[in-house]
Amino acid sequence: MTLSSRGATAPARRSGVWRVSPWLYLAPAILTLVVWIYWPLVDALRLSFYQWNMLPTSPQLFVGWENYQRIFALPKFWQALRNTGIYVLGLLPLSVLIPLAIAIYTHDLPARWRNIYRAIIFVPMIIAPVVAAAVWRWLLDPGYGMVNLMIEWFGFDPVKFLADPKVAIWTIIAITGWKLIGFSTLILSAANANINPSLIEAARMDGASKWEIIRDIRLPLLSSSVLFLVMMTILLGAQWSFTYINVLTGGGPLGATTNIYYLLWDFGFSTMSVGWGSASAVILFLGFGAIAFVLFRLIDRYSFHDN
Amino acid sequence: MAELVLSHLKKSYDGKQVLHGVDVTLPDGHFVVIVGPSGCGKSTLLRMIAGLEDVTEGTISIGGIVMNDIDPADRGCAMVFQNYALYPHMTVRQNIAYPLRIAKVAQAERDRRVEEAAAILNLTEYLDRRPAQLSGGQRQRVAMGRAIVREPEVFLFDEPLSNLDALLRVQMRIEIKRLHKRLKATSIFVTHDQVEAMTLADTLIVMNGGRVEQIGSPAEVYRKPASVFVAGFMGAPAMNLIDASVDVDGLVALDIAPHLPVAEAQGVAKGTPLVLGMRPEAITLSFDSSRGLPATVDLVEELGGSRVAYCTVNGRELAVVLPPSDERYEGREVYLQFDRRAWHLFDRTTGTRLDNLVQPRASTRRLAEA
Amino acid sequence: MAELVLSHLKKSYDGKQVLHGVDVTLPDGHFVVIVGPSGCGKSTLLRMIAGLEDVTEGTISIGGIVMNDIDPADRGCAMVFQNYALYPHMTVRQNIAYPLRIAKVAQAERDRRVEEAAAILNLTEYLDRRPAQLSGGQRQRVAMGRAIVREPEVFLFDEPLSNLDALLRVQMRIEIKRLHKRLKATSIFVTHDQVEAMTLADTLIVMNGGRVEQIGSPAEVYRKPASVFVAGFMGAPAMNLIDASVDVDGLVALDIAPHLPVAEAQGVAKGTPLVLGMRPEAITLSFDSSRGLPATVDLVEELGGSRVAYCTVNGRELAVVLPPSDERYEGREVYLQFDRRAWHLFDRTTGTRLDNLVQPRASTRRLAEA
Amino acid sequence: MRKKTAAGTGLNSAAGHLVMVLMSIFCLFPVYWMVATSFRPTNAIFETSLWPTTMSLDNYVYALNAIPIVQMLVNTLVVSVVVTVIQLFTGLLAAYAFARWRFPLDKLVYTGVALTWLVPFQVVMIPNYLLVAQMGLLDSVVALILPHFASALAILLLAQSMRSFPKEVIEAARMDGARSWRILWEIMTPNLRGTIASLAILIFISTWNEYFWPLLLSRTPENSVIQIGIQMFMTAEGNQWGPLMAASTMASLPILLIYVILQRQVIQSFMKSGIR
Amino acid sequence: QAIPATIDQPVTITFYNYNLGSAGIGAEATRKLINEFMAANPNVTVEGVPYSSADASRIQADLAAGLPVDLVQTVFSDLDFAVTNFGAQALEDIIPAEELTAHFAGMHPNGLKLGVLNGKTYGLAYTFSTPVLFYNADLFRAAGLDPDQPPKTWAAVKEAALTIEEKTDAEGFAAGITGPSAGDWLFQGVIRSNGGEVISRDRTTLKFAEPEAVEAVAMLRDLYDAGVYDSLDIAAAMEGMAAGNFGMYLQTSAVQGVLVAGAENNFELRASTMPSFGDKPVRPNNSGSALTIHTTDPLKQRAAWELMKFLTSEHGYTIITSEIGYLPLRPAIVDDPQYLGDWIKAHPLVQPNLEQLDVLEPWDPMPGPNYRQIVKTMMDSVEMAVFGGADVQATLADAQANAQALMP
Ligand SMILES: Nc1ncnc2c1ncn2[C@@H]1O[C@H](COP(=O)(O)OP(=O)(O)OP(=O)(O)O)[C@@H](O)[C@H]1O
Ligand SMILES: Nc1ncnc2c1ncn2[C@@H]1O[C@H](COP(=O)(O)OP(=O)(O)OP(=O)(O)O)[C@@H](O)[C@H]1O
Ligand SMILES: O=P(O)(O)OC[C@H](O)CO
Ligand SMILES: [Mg+2]
Ligand SMILES: [Mg+2]
Repeated sequence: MTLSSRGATAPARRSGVWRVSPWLYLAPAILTLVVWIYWPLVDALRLSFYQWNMLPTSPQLFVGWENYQRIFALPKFWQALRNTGIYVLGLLPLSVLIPLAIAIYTHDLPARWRNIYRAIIFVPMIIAPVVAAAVWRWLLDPGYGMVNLMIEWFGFDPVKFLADPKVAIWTIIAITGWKLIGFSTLILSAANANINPSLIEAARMDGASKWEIIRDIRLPLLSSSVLFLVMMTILLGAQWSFTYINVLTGGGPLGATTNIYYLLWDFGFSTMSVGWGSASAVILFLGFGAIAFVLFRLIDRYSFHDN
Repeated sequence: MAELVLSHLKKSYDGKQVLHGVDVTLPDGHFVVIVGPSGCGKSTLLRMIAGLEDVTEGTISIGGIVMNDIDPADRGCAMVFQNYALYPHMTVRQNIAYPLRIAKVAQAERDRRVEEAAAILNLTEYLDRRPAQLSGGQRQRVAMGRAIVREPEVFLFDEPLSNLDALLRVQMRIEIKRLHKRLKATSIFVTHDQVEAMTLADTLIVMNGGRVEQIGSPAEVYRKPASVFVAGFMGAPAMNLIDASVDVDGLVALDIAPHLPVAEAQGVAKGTPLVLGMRPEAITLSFDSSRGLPATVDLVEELGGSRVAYCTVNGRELAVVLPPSDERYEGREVYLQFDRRAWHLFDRTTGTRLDNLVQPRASTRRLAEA
Repeated sequence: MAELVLSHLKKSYDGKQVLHGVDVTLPDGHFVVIVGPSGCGKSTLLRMIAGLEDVTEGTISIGGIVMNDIDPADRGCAMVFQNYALYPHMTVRQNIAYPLRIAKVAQAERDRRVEEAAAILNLTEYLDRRPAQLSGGQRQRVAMGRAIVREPEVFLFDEPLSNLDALLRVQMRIEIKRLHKRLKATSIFVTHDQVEAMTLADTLIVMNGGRVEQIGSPAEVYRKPASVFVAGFMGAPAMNLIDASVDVDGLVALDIAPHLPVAEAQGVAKGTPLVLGMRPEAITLSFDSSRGLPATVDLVEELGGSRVAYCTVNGRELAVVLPPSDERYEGREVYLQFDRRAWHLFDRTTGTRLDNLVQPRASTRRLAEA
Repeated sequence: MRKKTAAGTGLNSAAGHLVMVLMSIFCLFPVYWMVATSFRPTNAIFETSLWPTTMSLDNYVYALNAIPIVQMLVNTLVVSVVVTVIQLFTGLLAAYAFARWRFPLDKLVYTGVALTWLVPFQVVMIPNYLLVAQMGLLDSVVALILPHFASALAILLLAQSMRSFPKEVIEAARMDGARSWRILWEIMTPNLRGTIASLAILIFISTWNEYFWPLLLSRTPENSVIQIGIQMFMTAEGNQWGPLMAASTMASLPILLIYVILQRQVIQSFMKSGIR
Repeated sequence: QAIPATIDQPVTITFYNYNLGSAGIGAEATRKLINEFMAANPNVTVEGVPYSSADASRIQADLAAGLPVDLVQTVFSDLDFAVTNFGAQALEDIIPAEELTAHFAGMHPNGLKLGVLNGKTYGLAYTFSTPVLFYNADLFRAAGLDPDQPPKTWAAVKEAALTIEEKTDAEGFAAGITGPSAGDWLFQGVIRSNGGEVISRDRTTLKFAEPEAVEAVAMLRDLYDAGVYDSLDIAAAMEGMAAGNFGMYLQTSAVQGVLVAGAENNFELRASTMPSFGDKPVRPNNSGSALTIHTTDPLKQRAAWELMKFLTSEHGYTIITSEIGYLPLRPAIVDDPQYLGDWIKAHPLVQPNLEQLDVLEPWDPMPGPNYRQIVKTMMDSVEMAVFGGADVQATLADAQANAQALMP
C-alpha cells in the first residue's frame, strides 16, 4: 500500500462534504419540525390578523389587530395572568424546593433506602394525566373522598378542594406537582451526585456544618439545575396543569383555576374562530419565548463548572 | 505541641483491610512526605488523619489529644486536594476566606488574613477571579491559600502537584518548601512521585501495600533503602536489582555472573537467595576489555546533563549513568565496573536489607574491580 | 518515501494566528519530538499534519504528496492521543481491530495483526477487557496498538504520556523508543516534558509562541541552545540565566558581579545587553573563600543521586548541582566557581545565541577561576 | 470540639425517614386507590375502606366488553415503541450535526429547534389534523406517529451529551478511517447509552400518556389508544368510576410493570445521563 | 335536484355522534340502532364517527379537511352555528313536503319546535331531556318533610333545603345551572320561568341583565347566601346526590341512570318538575341534541333522511328512552305496551319529565361565530353573581355589554 494510491482513493475535498453533511443529518428532524410545527405556527401568525371559521367555503376577513385587542380586553385575561403567576409560584415548591430537599436528603442515605425512596417518588410520573385527574377527583371529593374523610376524622370540616375558589387553584397545583416531583427529584439527585465529593470534604475540613455545606456548596452548585427546573416550571407549568384544569374544574369555580394558557385555549382554540386561536397562540409563543430567553441567560450565568 | 502520633492504625473497607497497622510519630514542624505506589493506602492514611475517614482500629493523636472521634474541622488540620477542590462558584477571595467565614472571624480580620495569604502566594491580582479563570498552578496556590488562612497545626497534602505539568510542578514544589520554612507547621505530603518525595521531605515515609516500608530522611532512604521495594522505588533511573546468592564458599555471587563472587556474606546461610542492588550512578562503563563484566549497550537515553545506557549482561538489563559526551554507545560491546561501596544487599525471600553483612574481601575486590 | 515536509505552514483560528509559518523537513524514519510550553502550537501543528485541522496557509506533504485536502484516514498517519481516546464501549481487541474493520481487512488477517500488535505491547492477556478495566499504562499501550495495526507511515503522538504517573512515564518512554526501533516509521511526538523530549528524540523541534525556535539533535539543543528561550526551557534544574553586558573595555561583565569581567565579546557593540547562561552542573561550590563569587545557600533539594543548591548572589538566584554528600549547606556562605567552557551568551534584545563570540582571555580567565 | 456525627444516624434521620415515608404515601396512595377501586363491585364503589371488602372483577369484565382495551393497549404499545425509536433516531442524527460541526446558521437552527418546545400543542393541532386528513391517514395509527418523528427534547438532550463526549475519541475514529455515519453509530451512540435510555423512558412515557392528539384523531376505538379508552368512561352524565379505574389500571399496568422491573436501571440511567 | 325516492345503489354516510365517544350504554344503544338500520337498508353503510360534545372542532376540522359530514347529532346550542357554518340543511328544502308531514305526524309539537330556526326545521330532536328536580325521599322523611309533597316553587325549595340542612347531616340543594360543562340550557329555563329571557326573540339582543333575569339570579344568590346552595362541579354534585348526600338536585333527566344506580339499596330517589317562581308558569327548556343533515349529495341526503326517520321513529325513541335515558318525542308510544308502556310503569321517575313536554320551550342557541364566548361570558357572570359575592345587577349588566359586543 503506497501513499500515492491512498491519495488517489481519497474522497473529494473534505471542505465540500463539510458543507452538506450537517444538513443531511438535520434533514429528518428539521423536516418534521417544519412541517408539523413551524408551518402551522407561521400560518397562525398570518391568520391571527384575520377572522375566519376555517371552512374552505368561508372568506378570510382581514381584521388587523382586532383579535389581539379582544384577547387583551377579555375580562378574565388579567385574572388568568395573575393566576398563571400563582401557578408558577405555587408549583415551584413542588417542582423545585421539595425535590431539592429530597435530593439532598436522600443523597446521604444508605444506597438501599435512597433507591427505594427515589423509585417511589418517580411513580406518579408514569401515571397518565387523565388518570391522575380522575383519581384525585375521587380522593378529594367532599362527600366520599379519602382525603376529606381523613380531614373529618381529625375533626375538621370537609374541604371543597375543587369547588372552593380559594382552595381550587392550590388543589390543581398540588396535583400538577404530584406528577412532577419524581422527575425533578431525579434531575436534582443526578446533579447532586455529580458534585465533586472532594468539594464537600474540603468544606468539612474548613469547618462547615452539614447545613453550611448545603447552603454554601451544594445549593450554589446546583443552581444551574435549579434554574433549569425553574425555567421549565415557568414555561411549562401552565401547560402541565392544563389537563387537570380541563378535566377537573374547567377553569372554575369563578375562574379561580384558569390560567393564561387555559383561558386562551378556552376562548381561542375551543371555539370556531381561527383568528382568535391564532392570536392566542402567537401571544403565548412570544410571551413564553421572551421569558425563556431571559431565563437561558440566567442559567448560563449561574452554571459553574467544577474543575 | 502539634506532634502527630499514629498508633496501630488500621483501616478496612467492607472487611477488606487496606492499612495493616501503621505506627508513626511525627515531630512538630516536620515536613513529612508519604510516598508509595498507587493503591498502597497513602490517601487513606491522610484522610484518616484529616478525619474524612473513620478509624477502624488504633488511634490518631495530634498534640497529645486523641482525635479519632473529633470532627475534621476541629483537628487543626488543613488539607490541599489533588484536584484542588476549589469552590467553583466563589472567587479566589471567597474561596480563601471561606474557612474564616465559617469560623465567624470578623470581616476586617478576615480580609487582612486573606490579603496576607494572597500576598505570600502571589495571588493578590487574582483575588476577584473565579477558579475557572485560573491556570493550574494558580488554582493550586488558591487551594494552598485556603489552607494557610486557617493557620492550622498540621497541613495535609494529597498529591497536590500531580495535575500540574512538569515545569509547574518543579516551581510549586519549591514554593511549598519555602512556605513550610516560613509557617513551620507540621506537614504531611502524599505523592507517588519520588523526585517530589526526595526534594520536599524532612522525613520520608515509604509505604507499600498498606504497610510502612521505611521511615527516614530522604538521604537515608536513598542511601540505605530498608527493603528491595524501597530500593527499586526510590531513584531514577531505578536501582539495578540483580538476583544473587551465597555460594558454597560463603561468598555472594551474582546469578548473571556466577564466576564473579563479589562479597563475603557474614551471618547468612549458604544458598540463601539474595538480591543485590546497584544504582546506575555506581556503575562505570568502559571499552577496556580488561576491566569488568562484558555487556552490550541496547539503548542510550540522552538527558542533556547526563545519559543513561541500558546494557544487557547475560540477558539481564542494567542501567548505567554516563557523563555527557558525543560518544555513540548503542549496540556496542562494553565492560561494566561496579563501585562496591554502593552495593545494597537484600534477602530475596523477605525483601529486607541485610546491612553490614557485605564485607568486601581482598580477593573479591580484586575480581570485582578487575 | 514517508519524508514529511511542512512549508510555510500557518494556522489561524477566527483570524487569530497561532502558527506563524513553520518550515520543517523531517526525514523518513526519524523520531521527531516537538517540545515547547503550553499553548505554543504543538498540538495544532500535529493535528494539522493528521488532517484534523484545516491548513490556513502553506502545505503539508508526506512522501512527496501534498496532503492539505486529503482525509485524515488517507494520509497514512496514526495518532496516539493524550487521554488515550480509546473507544470505551469496545474491548481492547475491538479497539485495536477497529481501523482494520473499517478498512475491511478480512477477519483472519485482522485477528493476526491484532494478536501481533498485542504481543508486541504485552497486551495479549487483556484483549477481552474494556478500557475502563485497564490501568493508565495499559490504556496507553492499547492506544498505541490501535496505531500500530494500521502500519502507518507516520506516527503522531500528542503528549501520550502526560496522564501517566512518573514511574510509568519512564517505562512507557522506553517502550515507545523500542517500538520505534522496531517499526522504523517516521514518528512525531509532542510533549512539554523536556526529559521526554531529550530521551526520545532523534530530532528535537523546540517551539515557542507559534514559531520554531530550534531544530537539532537533543545533545545539540542542550549544548548549544539557539536562544535564551531554548536555554531556559531545556534542562532541569533550568539553566541559570544572568543579565550581562559588554563593558567599556569590550569585555562581557555580569550585572550581578560587574567587577568580574568574564570574557571578551568579539563583534558585539559596547553596551549591548546580553544574557549569560550557565547550567547548574557547570558551577562548582566550595567553602574556600579564595575562589569564586561569594553566595549564600538558600535551599538544598535532595535528589538522591545528586543535590541542587539554590544560592543567592547579589540578590540573584543561581542553581548549583552538588554531588551527593551529607554536608549541610543551607544558610551557609559559599563561593561559586564557573566552568567557562559551558558558558552560553545571548543577545538580550533578540534572544538569539551569540556563538563563537566569547573568547576567554587570560586576564578574565584568571579572574573567573580565581 | 465537635464530635463527629456519622451521616444517616440518630434522631435527625428518623425525622427524615418519617418525612420520606409521608412523601412516599403521597406519591403512591392515589395509584393504590386507583387499583383498589378498580376491584370494588359497583354497589361498593363509594366505599371508603382502605382495602376493598369484597373483591370483584366486574369492572374489568365490563371495561373489556365496553371498549376494545386489548387492541387499544396493543396500539398504544406500537405507537409508543415506534415513536420512541424514531424520535431517538432523528434526535441522534440532528444532535450529531450540532455537536460535530460548525456550519452557517447552526446557532439559529439550534434555537429554532429549542423554540418548538414552547409551541403549545393546540396551535398546531388543527393544521396537523388537516394535513393528516389530506394524507388520508385519519383514523390510523400512523397518524399518531407522524408528527412525533422528531422532538426538541430528544435533539437538545442528545446534543448536550454529545458535546460532552470526548472530542479526541471522535478524532481517533476519524484517523482510523471512520466517516461521520460510522462515527455516529459505532462510536457515539454506544457511549450515550445512559442518556439514550433515560430519554427513551421519557419519550415512551409521554407517548404512552398522550391524550389530545389521539383524542382529535380517534374515530374508531379499534384504531385508537388506551388514553382515549379511559376517557370514554368519563362522560357528562357522570363518570363510570369502576370501569374507569379498571381501564386506568390496565393503562398504567404495563408501564408500571416495566418501571418496577427496570426501576434501578431507569434511575441509574438518569443519574448517568446528561439530564441535569 | 330532488332527492331520489329510493336508494338503489350502495351509499356510505357518516354519522357524527357524541354518544359514540364514550363507553357504555349510550354508545351501545347507538350502535345497535345503526346496525338495525343497516340491516334494514342493505344499500346504506353508516359510518359512526365519535366526537366530543364539549367542542365541535372535530366537525369543523373535518369540514375544513373536505371530509364528508353527512348526518350530525348536534347539540342544540350549536344549532345556529351548524346552520350558518356547517351547512346544516333545512328539511323543508330537501325533503318532499308530504314525506315530512307523514313523519312528523305523532310528534309532540313542542318537540318539533326545538329544531326550528328562522322558521325552518333544521333538526329533529333526538336525544333530549328536561330539567328535573330529583330529591332524596329518605332525607325528606328524616327532616320531617313530606316526600309526597315535593317543593313546587323556589321559595319552597329554599325552605325544604333549610330544613334538611338543619335536621340532617346532608346538604339541602344542588343544581347543574352553572359550572364548566353546564352550558346555559338550565339557566335559560330558570330565567324564562321568571318571565325573562336571555336573548331577544329576534336573536339580536342579549337580555340576561334585564330585571326579570336579575331577579331570578338574585333568587339563586339568596339560596347561596342562605347556605343551602353551593357551587359544585357537575360530577361532584351528581355523585353527591347519588351517594345520598343531597336533599334535592335540579338537573337534566339524562343523569337519572347514575342517580338510580347510586340510590339502589341506599335511599329512595324521587323526581319532581322544575320549581317555579311563585305563581308564574314553569317554562322549562330542553337539553340535548338534534339530528341535522349536512350532506348536499341527494343520494346521501336520502340515506341520511332514512336514518333520521329510523332514529326518530316509534322504535327509535323506544330505544333512546329505555336504553339511553332521553325523552320520546312521540307521546303515543309512552302508553303503548308495544313500545314504552311497560318500561314507563317500571320507571316512574321519568314521569315529571314527560309532564314537562307540554310546556317545553326551545334551548335558544346563541348566534354568530362567537356564540361559545357569549355563553361563556354570560355564565361566568352568573356564577360570579351567585357564588362570587359580586353585585348581581352590575355583574350581569357588565357581562351583557361585553357579550353583546361579540354578537354578529
Ligand atoms: N471507599 C473505598 N472503598 C473501598 N476500597 C477503597 C476505598 N478507598 C480506597 N480503597 C482501597 O484502599 C486501597 C488504598 O487506597 P488509597 O486511595 O489510599 O491509595 P493511594 O495510595 O492513595 O493510591 P493513589 O496513589 O492511586 O492515590 C486501594 O486498594 C483502594 O482500592
Ligand atoms: N479550536 C481553537 N480555537 C481557537 N483557538 C485555539 C483552538 N485550538 C487551539 N487554539 C489556540 O491555539 C494556540 C495553540 O494551541 P495548541 O493546543 O496547539 O497548544 P499546545 O502547544 O498543544 O499546548 P498544550 O501544551 O497546552 O497542549 C493556543 O493559544 C490556543 O489557545
Ligand atoms: O345530552 P345531554 O343532556 O348531556 O346534553 C349535552 C349538554 O347539554 C352539552 O353541554
Ligand atoms: Mg491517593
Ligand atoms: Mg497540546
